[in-house]
Amino acid sequence: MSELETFRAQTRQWLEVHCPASMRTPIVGDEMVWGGSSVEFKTEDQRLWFERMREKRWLAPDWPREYGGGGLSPQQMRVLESEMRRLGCRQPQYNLGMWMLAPVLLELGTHEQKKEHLVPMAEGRCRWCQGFSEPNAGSDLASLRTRAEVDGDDFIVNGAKIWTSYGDRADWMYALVRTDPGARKQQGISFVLIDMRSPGVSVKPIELISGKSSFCEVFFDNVRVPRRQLVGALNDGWTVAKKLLQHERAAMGKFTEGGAPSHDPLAVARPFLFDEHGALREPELRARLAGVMMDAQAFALTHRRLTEQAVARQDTGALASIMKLVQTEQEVAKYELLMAAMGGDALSWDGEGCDTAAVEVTRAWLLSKTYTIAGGSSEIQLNLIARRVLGLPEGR
Amino acid sequence: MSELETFRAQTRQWLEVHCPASMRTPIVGDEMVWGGSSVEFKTEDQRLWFERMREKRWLAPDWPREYGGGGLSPQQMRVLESEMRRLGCRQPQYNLGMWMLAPVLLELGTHEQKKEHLVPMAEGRCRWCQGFSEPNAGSDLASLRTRAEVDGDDFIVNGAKIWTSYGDRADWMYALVRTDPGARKQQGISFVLIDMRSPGVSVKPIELISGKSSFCEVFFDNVRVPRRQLVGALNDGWTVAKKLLQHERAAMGKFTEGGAPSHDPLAVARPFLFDEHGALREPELRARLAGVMMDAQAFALTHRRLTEQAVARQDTGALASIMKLVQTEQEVAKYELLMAAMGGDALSWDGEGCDTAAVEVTRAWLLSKTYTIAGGSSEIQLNLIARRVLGLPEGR
Amino acid sequence: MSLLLNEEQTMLREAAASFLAERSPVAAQRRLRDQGRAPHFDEALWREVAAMGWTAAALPEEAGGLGAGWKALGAVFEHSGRHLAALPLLSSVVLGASLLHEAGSAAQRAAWLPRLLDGSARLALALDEQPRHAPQAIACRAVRDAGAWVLDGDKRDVLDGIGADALIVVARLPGDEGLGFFIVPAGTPGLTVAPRARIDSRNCAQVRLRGVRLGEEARLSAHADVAQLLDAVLDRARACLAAESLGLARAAFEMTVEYLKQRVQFDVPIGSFQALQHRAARLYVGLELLESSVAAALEALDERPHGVAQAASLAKAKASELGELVLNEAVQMHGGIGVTDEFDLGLYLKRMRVLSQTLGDAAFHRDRWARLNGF
Amino acid sequence: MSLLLNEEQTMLREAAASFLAERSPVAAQRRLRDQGRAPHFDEALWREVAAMGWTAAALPEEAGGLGAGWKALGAVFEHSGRHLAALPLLSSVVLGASLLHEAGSAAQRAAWLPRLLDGSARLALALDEQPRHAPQAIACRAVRDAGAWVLDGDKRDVLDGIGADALIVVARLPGDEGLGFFIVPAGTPGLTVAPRARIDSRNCAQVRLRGVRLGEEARLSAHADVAQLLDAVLDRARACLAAESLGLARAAFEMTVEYLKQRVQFDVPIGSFQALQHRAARLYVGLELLESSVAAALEALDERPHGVAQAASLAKAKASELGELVLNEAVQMHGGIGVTDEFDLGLYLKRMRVLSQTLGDAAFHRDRWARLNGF
Repeated sequence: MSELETFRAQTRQWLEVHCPASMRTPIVGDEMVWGGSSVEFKTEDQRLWFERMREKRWLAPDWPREYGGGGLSPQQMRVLESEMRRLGCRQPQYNLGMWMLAPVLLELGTHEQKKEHLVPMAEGRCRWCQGFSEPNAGSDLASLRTRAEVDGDDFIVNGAKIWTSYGDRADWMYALVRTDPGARKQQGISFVLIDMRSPGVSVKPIELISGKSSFCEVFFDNVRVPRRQLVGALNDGWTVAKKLLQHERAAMGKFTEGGAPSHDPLAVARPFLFDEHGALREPELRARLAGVMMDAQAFALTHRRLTEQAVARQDTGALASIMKLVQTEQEVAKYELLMAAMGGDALSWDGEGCDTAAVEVTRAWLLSKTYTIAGGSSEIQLNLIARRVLGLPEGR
Repeated sequence: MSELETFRAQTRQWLEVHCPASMRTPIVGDEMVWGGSSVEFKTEDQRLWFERMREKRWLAPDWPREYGGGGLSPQQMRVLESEMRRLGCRQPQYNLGMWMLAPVLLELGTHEQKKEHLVPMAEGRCRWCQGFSEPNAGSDLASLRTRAEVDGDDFIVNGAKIWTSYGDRADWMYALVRTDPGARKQQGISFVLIDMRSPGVSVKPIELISGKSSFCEVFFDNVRVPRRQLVGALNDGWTVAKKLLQHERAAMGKFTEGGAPSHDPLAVARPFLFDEHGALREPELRARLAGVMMDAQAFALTHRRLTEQAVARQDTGALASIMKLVQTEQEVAKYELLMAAMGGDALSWDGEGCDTAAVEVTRAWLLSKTYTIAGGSSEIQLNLIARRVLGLPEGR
Repeated sequence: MSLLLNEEQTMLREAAASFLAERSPVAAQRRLRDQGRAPHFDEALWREVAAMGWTAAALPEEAGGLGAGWKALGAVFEHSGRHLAALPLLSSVVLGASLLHEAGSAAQRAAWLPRLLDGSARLALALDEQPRHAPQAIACRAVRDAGAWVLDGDKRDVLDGIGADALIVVARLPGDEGLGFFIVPAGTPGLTVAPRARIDSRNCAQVRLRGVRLGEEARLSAHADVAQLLDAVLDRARACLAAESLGLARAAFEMTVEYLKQRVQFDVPIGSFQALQHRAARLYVGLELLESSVAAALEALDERPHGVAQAASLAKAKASELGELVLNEAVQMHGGIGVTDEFDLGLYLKRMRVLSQTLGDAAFHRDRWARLNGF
Repeated sequence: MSLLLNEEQTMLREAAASFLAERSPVAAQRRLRDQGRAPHFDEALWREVAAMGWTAAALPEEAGGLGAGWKALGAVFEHSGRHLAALPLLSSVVLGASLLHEAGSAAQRAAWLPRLLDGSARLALALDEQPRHAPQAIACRAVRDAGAWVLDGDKRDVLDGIGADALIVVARLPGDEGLGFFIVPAGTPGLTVAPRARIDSRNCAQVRLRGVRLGEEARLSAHADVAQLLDAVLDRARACLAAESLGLARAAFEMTVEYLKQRVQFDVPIGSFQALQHRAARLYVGLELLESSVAAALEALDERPHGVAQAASLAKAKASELGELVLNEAVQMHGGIGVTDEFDLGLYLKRMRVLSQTLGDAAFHRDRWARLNGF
């Protein structure tokens, strides 16, 4: 038996012994465990699984051991992942910092930065949020205005960030700030790490049209950030951010595994399409329903085909843009259809006489409007496909 | 009785006596009489009506008498028009030159030009075509390349025009040519009148995907055009053309009065939607059919409302753009629906076993594709609406 | 016949425009939502509106109305839509008073019409029983019992039902007698009117009738073809809803065009991007077609009784379809700010969806229009 | 299971790509059109295709095929679509040979299969009787008469029917026996095969059967559920048509993107206009989804018999819908040149419309897919 095969056998056995049965089921709703100083467990199994993986140093299995990781080789890491998939093990913790920031820190961070930040992440003690978007920047990230002025060994940060997911629960933020107001756009931006408990940081959750959300606005009022929290060179934050965003797709993949369950359109619409005798009441809506479901099927097949191509190392083009565009627009189309099918039932809202299941569909409809905007709007994805895949010229 | 009332009574009486009954019915198909040296009449009534109006000098009722017109005042002209409408009299001749070129010649032409060109038009002896579009210009009219070089008292014209309606039957062409190749775009263009029988002019009808068409390509190979055929100043042709195009909408209005009859979608689709027992076979197509018909109704109402507003001198915005865009796109949508409804019947073509009525629908479907391209494509209309009506900024 | 407003109608439109802009801006609707208290509209405002005669505008003079025409009332609805003004005008006047005027006895008319028009009383129509509008699908039954009527059934989505002085209930009569209308005063034993929270935060009720006993005088229109009368009255409401949708969609569209001009990204106004320009231009053209369709439906109510059903279905179908499209596009073009509760656009989006479904959406009216056209 | 091609299939695809590009470019299809002579395809080319084994690719080895799988044959169809190559592959092999293989007796198979695969004989399927594809609506009748079968009826849109050596006719049997297949050799008394000119200038026939007498040996598959068998064979053809549509639409799309890059207006390439970019990007995404759907239908034919019907309807619906959209957009984006007969795009537009309607368009297959999914 090769060394790797031995590792596989041991890993499989360890997982079978230590991963509780309830942690081998798909995540639904808000059953994710978010690591951090205020980590919360909804079940005892969640805690057990989290703590056992932490002890095993497998919250960060392939990081160096000196930074709190498990020190696995890339081959071992793939074995561990495949064994976890085989058993259906959940991620023991969700952590934006781990998936987005850590790869960048490992590449570009100083030894002190790695010590200071990677160890707590690997131990599930620190939760991170992202501070890129700003109230007046939108899709044009580089037009950000939050500024950081050098003052001795510190930066003094002033400004605001928006659309920060779970800004109200994070311990730290990685952020882009403007350090040279004279430079043009992408130049003059730096990448810094900000302790969310610093004086002058305030956080305000954003209420969406669909109701409460995980998004926040974060305000900085003369916040002191030590210079040692600068990652990469001064005014070179754009380079760091671009590297970080390359990890976004992989990270989003982990999130969607545990994303909010979407509605099955046929199950929801069926009672409305037929009358009490089973006769079709709404031929037009039935055709639309079939169209929506067929589109979803074609999308799933495309996901499968492009994954197979990626495995076969064939070129996959602007995969992420296509997937993002299609998935979010299909969600929008599906909920538009369900709203039509459900008629008055889809107009319910929290309050007297409300039907919870119907309100959930309505809320999901409203929330779907954010999908085609957040994380690069549909228009941005179309621009990218036109330019990068089709090679159409920049311009008008 | 006022002088105008007397004129009205006389006009009405004259029309009632002289306009044959068959010339008081709506024009269908190709029943238009095109004036010109090769004027053709399909019926004796057509000839009678044409000749009587010509004798009355009412082919050009409000032009000065010295240029072959009837010399009517604007008030008298309106009376004549309203009386012709009242009786349903047809246009005695169709003539692009009369409706497009003549107003410009009357305003900008020299006395000699008016004498030379208006008189034959007013007598129905000269048919005109338009030479603006070029093979590589498309919607960007100003990028035209047909050049005219001064050679003594003549221009020498070389180049080609495309999409010239009835170029093969016209006596003369009014055209834009480049007279200063060094100048940028709109500058350096002149407006000239070209005798289509000049040596070096050749005409090739264009075959469309729908079959034979009235469009032609016109080629100029060292064609001599006397300098006296220049309208407006040298290199100032763009100004002349803009004035001329202002008359396009009015002219198009006269044409559509006698346009090819379009298909009634319900009449065509009904037999395909229901089975032999009258049961609905295609619920999805029925909904589409209703949608197409309702769109047509909304368009007709918009035409009526905007006409009422125009009469009431309210602002009508970019009326022409909206009308052009909607009408052509509705035709396209209608024929797309009919193609779907008719299934295999819509795939017929001229040849063995073909059903003429079905082929007509198929041909109309193919022809409808040109509507959204010709005369300012849908994209050009959308640009105009965005800029002129909505005031959105020029740009990207 | 004209699709344009006459002088009197234009004056009313301008009065409505300035009154609503000042007295019922969107902020007022937001306040009503946050308060969440029945009747979910401003009663003082409603009395003022009645005093100005808007309630009477469309009704004929013999009903105590001004006879200014439906085009006049449509203009009021258009501006209500523009400002999201919550008024019980549709429920109490367009449905309530006009049904009572058509179908009521002299006594019923005398008892109700003056109070409906001066705003001191309100009626609401209890019709739908299905999630999707289906005015033929009436299971609520009225049976005769010892000289009285007894009503049993459930009604849903009753607009402004909370606090209404009485409901007009549509019920199925015994045997093949068809449908009947009954006036059921609030508080009648066996009647339950429960609030139902909806996304537009307006007044809406679920109604239960359990052994509700009514005298013969509670019944409207023993003589007429009730289904036809119902259709006629619903078409008035549909035309008004289409007018309200037009105003709402135009307001959202104008906000969006303004935003496209103001909002700078990549150093230029986003309105200079051609893809957005073309989408905005298509919405503009759609709104022009909708405006014509709405004007034609109102004109038909005033002048072409035989064309009402088709014109109302055309207007309502277009209003639902285009209203949804405009609001969805408006949100998308606004980007992030468009999906925050703080920004008003979300209120427009939610209200538009209610308007779109009320008394039939685009699919319902395309189907009806096709049937009216014989296919 | 995989949506990708294996090595053998990839080789066949590449062979098809280069052979068709060289031997059957669009110019060849234009020549065939202008000649207008039956059989409307190049018989020499067809013999070469058969000699290369494309006819045998998808059939199992016991039928004389290569067993390379439907994915392999799908790749051939995709490239036929790309070059508008006219070949009787669908009619004679996918419909003809595969039906005969499934339903024929040993004698029938021995008589026909080798000749179909080597291209020396052709079959055509006479199925549809309605303008829109409706394989259940069969009025053509077969009755027993003195030990023989007598067929009467009319068939339309018979692909490659002109010059076929025999037709397989689908007819309704007496009583409740359902449907039957009959091999009717060309020249049988009472059989008329008339040409029918269509927009794609391919071989297509109208068929009349008047008292056509056949022996028992003319009947296929006395044992099986004929309707189910028919559906299974049609689904093979639908998957191949979807593959052909994909290749055709991709070719038109690529021409269009190229044109957008080359064509200069207002001093810039028109491909730099954002509105056109977004439309092109949406077409690209649609083609990716179509490609996956087509691959899944072919994969189902090879490996998932229970998933064939749904997968074929998905692929055919998407192919019809998207193919029409891509061609319409391609014409519009090309502007004037796109509507001239001289330019090839019109040939693509016309062929796409035939593909779209053949064996069911998007509406047909959405309806079928919904039924297969129980609603």
